[in-house]
Amino acid sequence: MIRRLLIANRGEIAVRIARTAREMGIEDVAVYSEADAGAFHVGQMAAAVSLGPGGPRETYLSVPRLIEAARRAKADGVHPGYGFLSENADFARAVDQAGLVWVGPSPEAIEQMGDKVRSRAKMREAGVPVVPGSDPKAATDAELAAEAVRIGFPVLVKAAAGGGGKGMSRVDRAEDLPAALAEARRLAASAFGDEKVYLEKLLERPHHVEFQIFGDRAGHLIHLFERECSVQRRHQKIVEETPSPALEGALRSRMAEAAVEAGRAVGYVGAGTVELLLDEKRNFYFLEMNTRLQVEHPITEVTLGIDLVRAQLEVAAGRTLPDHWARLTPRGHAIELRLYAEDPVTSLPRSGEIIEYVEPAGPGVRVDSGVSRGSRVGLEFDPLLAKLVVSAPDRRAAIERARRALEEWVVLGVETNGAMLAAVLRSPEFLSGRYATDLVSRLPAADALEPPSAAWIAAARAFASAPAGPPRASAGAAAGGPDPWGESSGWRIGA
Amino acid sequence: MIRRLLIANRGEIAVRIARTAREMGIEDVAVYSEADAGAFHVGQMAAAVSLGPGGPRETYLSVPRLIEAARRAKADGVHPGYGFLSENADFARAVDQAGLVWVGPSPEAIEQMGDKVRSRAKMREAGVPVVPGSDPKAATDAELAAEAVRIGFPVLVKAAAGGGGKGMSRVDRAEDLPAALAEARRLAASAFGDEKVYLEKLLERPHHVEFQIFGDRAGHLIHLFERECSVQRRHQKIVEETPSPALEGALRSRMAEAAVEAGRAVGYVGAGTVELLLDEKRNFYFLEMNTRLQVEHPITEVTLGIDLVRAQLEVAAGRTLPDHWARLTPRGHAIELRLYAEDPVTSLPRSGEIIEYVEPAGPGVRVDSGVSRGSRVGLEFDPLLAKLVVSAPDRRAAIERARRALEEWVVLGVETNGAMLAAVLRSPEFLSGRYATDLVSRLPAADALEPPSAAWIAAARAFASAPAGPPRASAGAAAGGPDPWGESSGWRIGA
Amino acid sequence: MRIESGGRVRDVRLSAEAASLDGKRHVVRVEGEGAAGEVLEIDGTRHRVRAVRRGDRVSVWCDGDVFEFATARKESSGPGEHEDLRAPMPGRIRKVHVAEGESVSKGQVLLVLEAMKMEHAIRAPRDAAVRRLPHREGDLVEMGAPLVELS
Amino acid sequence: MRIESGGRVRDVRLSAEAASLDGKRHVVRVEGEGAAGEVLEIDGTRHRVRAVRRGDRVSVWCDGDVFEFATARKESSGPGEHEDLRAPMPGRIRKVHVAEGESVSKGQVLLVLEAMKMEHAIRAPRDAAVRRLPHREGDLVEMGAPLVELS
Repeated sequence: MIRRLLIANRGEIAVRIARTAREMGIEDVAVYSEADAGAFHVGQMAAAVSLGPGGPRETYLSVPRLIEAARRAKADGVHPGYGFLSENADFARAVDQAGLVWVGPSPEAIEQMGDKVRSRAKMREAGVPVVPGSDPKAATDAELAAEAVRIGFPVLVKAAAGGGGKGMSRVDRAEDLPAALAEARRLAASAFGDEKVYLEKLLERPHHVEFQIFGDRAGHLIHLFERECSVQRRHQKIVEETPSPALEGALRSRMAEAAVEAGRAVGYVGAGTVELLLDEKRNFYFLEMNTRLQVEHPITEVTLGIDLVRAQLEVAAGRTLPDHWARLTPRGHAIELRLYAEDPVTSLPRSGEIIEYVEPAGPGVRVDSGVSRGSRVGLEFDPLLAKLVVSAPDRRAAIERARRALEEWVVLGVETNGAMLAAVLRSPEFLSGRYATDLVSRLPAADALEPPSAAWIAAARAFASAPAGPPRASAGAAAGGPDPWGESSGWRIGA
Repeated sequence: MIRRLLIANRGEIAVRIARTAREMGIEDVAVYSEADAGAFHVGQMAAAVSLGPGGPRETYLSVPRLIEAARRAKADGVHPGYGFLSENADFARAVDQAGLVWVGPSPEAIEQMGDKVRSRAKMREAGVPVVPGSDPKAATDAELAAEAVRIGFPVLVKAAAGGGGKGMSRVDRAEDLPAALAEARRLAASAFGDEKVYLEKLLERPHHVEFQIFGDRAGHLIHLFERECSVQRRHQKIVEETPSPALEGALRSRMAEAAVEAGRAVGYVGAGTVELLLDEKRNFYFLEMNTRLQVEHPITEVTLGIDLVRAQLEVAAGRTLPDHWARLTPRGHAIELRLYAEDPVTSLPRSGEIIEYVEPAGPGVRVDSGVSRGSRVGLEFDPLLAKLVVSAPDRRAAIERARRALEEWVVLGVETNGAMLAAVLRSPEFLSGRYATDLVSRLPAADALEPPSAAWIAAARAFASAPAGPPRASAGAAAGGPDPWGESSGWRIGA
Repeated sequence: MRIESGGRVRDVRLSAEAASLDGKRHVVRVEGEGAAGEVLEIDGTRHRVRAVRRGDRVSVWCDGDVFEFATARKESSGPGEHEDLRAPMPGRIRKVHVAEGESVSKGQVLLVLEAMKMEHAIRAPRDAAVRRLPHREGDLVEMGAPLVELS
Repeated sequence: MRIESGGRVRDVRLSAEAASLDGKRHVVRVEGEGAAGEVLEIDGTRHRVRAVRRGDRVSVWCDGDVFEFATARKESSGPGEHEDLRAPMPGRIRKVHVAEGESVSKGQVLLVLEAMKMEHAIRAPRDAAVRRLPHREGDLVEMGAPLVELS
């Protein structure tokens, strides 16, 4: 078993991984860029190693610096979390070559699933349905134009090395294709250093359902049920739930089988997620596979009563999956809400310092957070602050619990998408369970709420108070750091 | 269903009940004594009614004031929580006579179980084994002395109206009995206004195991498995777990049946707890029944995936128990740790203001708290600050998780029993699962820990800082209120 | 005092047990400043609030919602007069949809900024007229650089 | 400066990158005062600490444990010299087990106070001599009243 684990990440996922490591008696080692020296995840861990100065590219995305950090910390294992280098085969190899345990799948599996064009081909071989798309060999404008006609418009132009919907665009008419291709190549090149693009049939109002799979070195490969991820905004998930209200028994089993097939096709070991699209005719298609821990993994943990990170660490150490995992059945219903630092109206990322922070608690509430009071939130990293995970005996109770908990959450100093999350929990479409990926786009346009009289009066009382302000204000002020308003006061877009 | 619920309590249980009420769309109404105006539970609820000036007797223990508060708040239901008037039949009647829904069992059931002598007789009739004890008619010193000889020493002198171990004493020799009886009568009179006492055979190193039972008006009465409550100090529980490591299948079923029998004997409706003693020969005896929600109810909730308070409110509204409750089976293992404000060495209650407070969080962690940063802790109320409830797939993982979470808990400004809780989680006896009610007494004597160099240096840095001190200090200082040190600086017993 | 939130400006005056909002009087009772923030009873209705001040800004949590306030100034840089829409992050101007002098309506996309591998539409916070457009398509802008000046 | 904790008194001196404890020098590096408290690296070992000061008292959370500190004074009321054991709450003296002048050992029960329907044993915090016993059995005492004065 790993003795000292370098957690090559930051924010909530670094903290979440560290918690399980400590429970297992594994020493947790944080890494941090100089700007992150005071970050929440650093203060949580037994040890911490600086990655030096610079932005993400020079620090959390630098293979040499991370390997060096692992050496300095005398770590014998590395957990990449999600994002950053978690799906980077070169990093996996470098960790292995440094004689450290890589907590993740083989570099080969990462590569095969990382290239969307290759993975689609692989899935087709394995008999897993994929969204109709352009021939892997089609590369030139002319070839892709021909393919577009064959597939039928509308089509999506996607980056082969892509993910997270970056550099994706919809094309409805042949004449718009050349421009879209040029644009997509440019974005793909800048985002992934690879301008290869391909076409996919655009499904109208699809469901986005993913299955958690898990494999060990002994050749066991199982699924751990689904997560419904259709509540998205700009192809970014904001609310996930399990079980999916869109699936019934037979369909669920067929999709689960396909997910396991997908994993088997690449001899998958460890925790992975197979993302599937479900169209209005209940046909499902392989979308992509994420070869790492998923942001929304906790809703699987609470409905099954397991710890996926513990299993990752055990499987990485060569152990086999617990026998009873093959017989797990979900209990109750779970929902995850992602809290982002963003402008409530424009949804643009916001920065600043969290001056007051109170987490929801009590029955059926779990919070995985990467921040606390005094945290500084910058624009150079993912704006995800924390995740609220609620569980209850049934879907309705889970939604009621999510509302209650969301209302308890106090975050002051940095604006968040809290109002949008509340709007989702109120939306009749969400309550009905019959919603698709266009749910958010159909919510009443977020508008700056007119503050109630109580808020105006509370604000006036705060202004009237000594400059230091009321207790919590002085706490924030005293917590020091650059005045967040300095950073953000200039742009009050939509304010 | 109740529309507005008056929660006739304070602290963590008031907050916990309010959370479920809000989830059910029931408006939560807090009550508070003037001294409690700024208390955590008050700020958590939609509405709040003052009980006026005075200590517990004039406020939270005043039936007229609570009924008046319910009227003023236009409440249509009352939840008593635990402690205070939760097992007071007169209060239950007054609530009923005021035309409000009483969330609890009938006054008759409360009375029958409230008088320990009557309840023992009742259980004997029902065929539930009770600890050998004195004849209900024995009252004089002479009669009780004769009974003591019949039962055999050592015996326990107990108050008939008692509970929580108050006014209980052990007698080993006949010559010590008269003094012990006099003392017990005096304490019983002052504590319960009833000097009636009785004798019970003292069981050496018993296990304290309780069963949650639940009944509805339709006559369903089920058990919801056990809670192991043997980790006690001064007859006060500090750590509870479920399942109990002391029970195996057959014994568990027999004890569960006895618990259900006990409830049936008094036609029990609502949530109740039957406390049983298990001796070293695996014989079990009825100890007492608590006719209300139990402090440690959350460990049952997390292993069964249910909400006991929701069920209380539904049953009070005349609904029947969910059918599947009869088929519930526990999943995994759960442990509750009770955090008290007390001197770590002498275990005497402590008062003060909480200047810094950070709760544990993450996988498998639930916190039910009655305090937050800025809370004032007085000596007039129960010193329970909050409860940490952890759940995990098995007992070992649950203990590891409890250790991890306990270490994350930051409470500054008021001393707590955190070190004792940590000692329990470290004790080989607890780890083995083979422990009885004498576990705590056998822990290495708590002694003021020698602070590590880091603590001395951190303290010096804080003293060297501006009087306002570091951020968190100023937060506490600014939060105002009487200087807690003023209250407690005088007595540094054991410091 | 004059306070601004979301482009709205109100005149708020505080007295011992009352407050006036743009002249309208409200009875205010402070139930308790305690562990879970402050409780304000306004015209008989109870509100749980937490307000934190940073210089000329105040953030308020009120019954589950969060609002941002600023002291409304008279100077030309103050809200209600005209305001700059600035770059939320360093990036490149991809498209400019409006011209100087053009009047725009609330929510209308004024220009598109490419940053952090994503494209961000900069929208009009309110009905207004475009006073100045300092940049043209393709320009690289620093964070905080004025993109559109509205009057 | 002289600091007291649990009856122990230490002389602590701070310099730029070091501290001395009763003369023993330790290299101190502050890794970061941040969201989750402060991280002190002392002689190469990392410690997570949170320290809050209230006047002449400091509470410190250090790697999961909590410690209380006070500034050690020279006056006769200071720890290390002699100390009063005071009533933690209002109550009645049930039993007095020692006499003035008697020397007691740490942990020994000095007297029993009945309060809150419970009996509390007041124990000696350290080896010491009983200097004064202001009360006798049966006396009612207020919270904070001196019960035993140790020298």
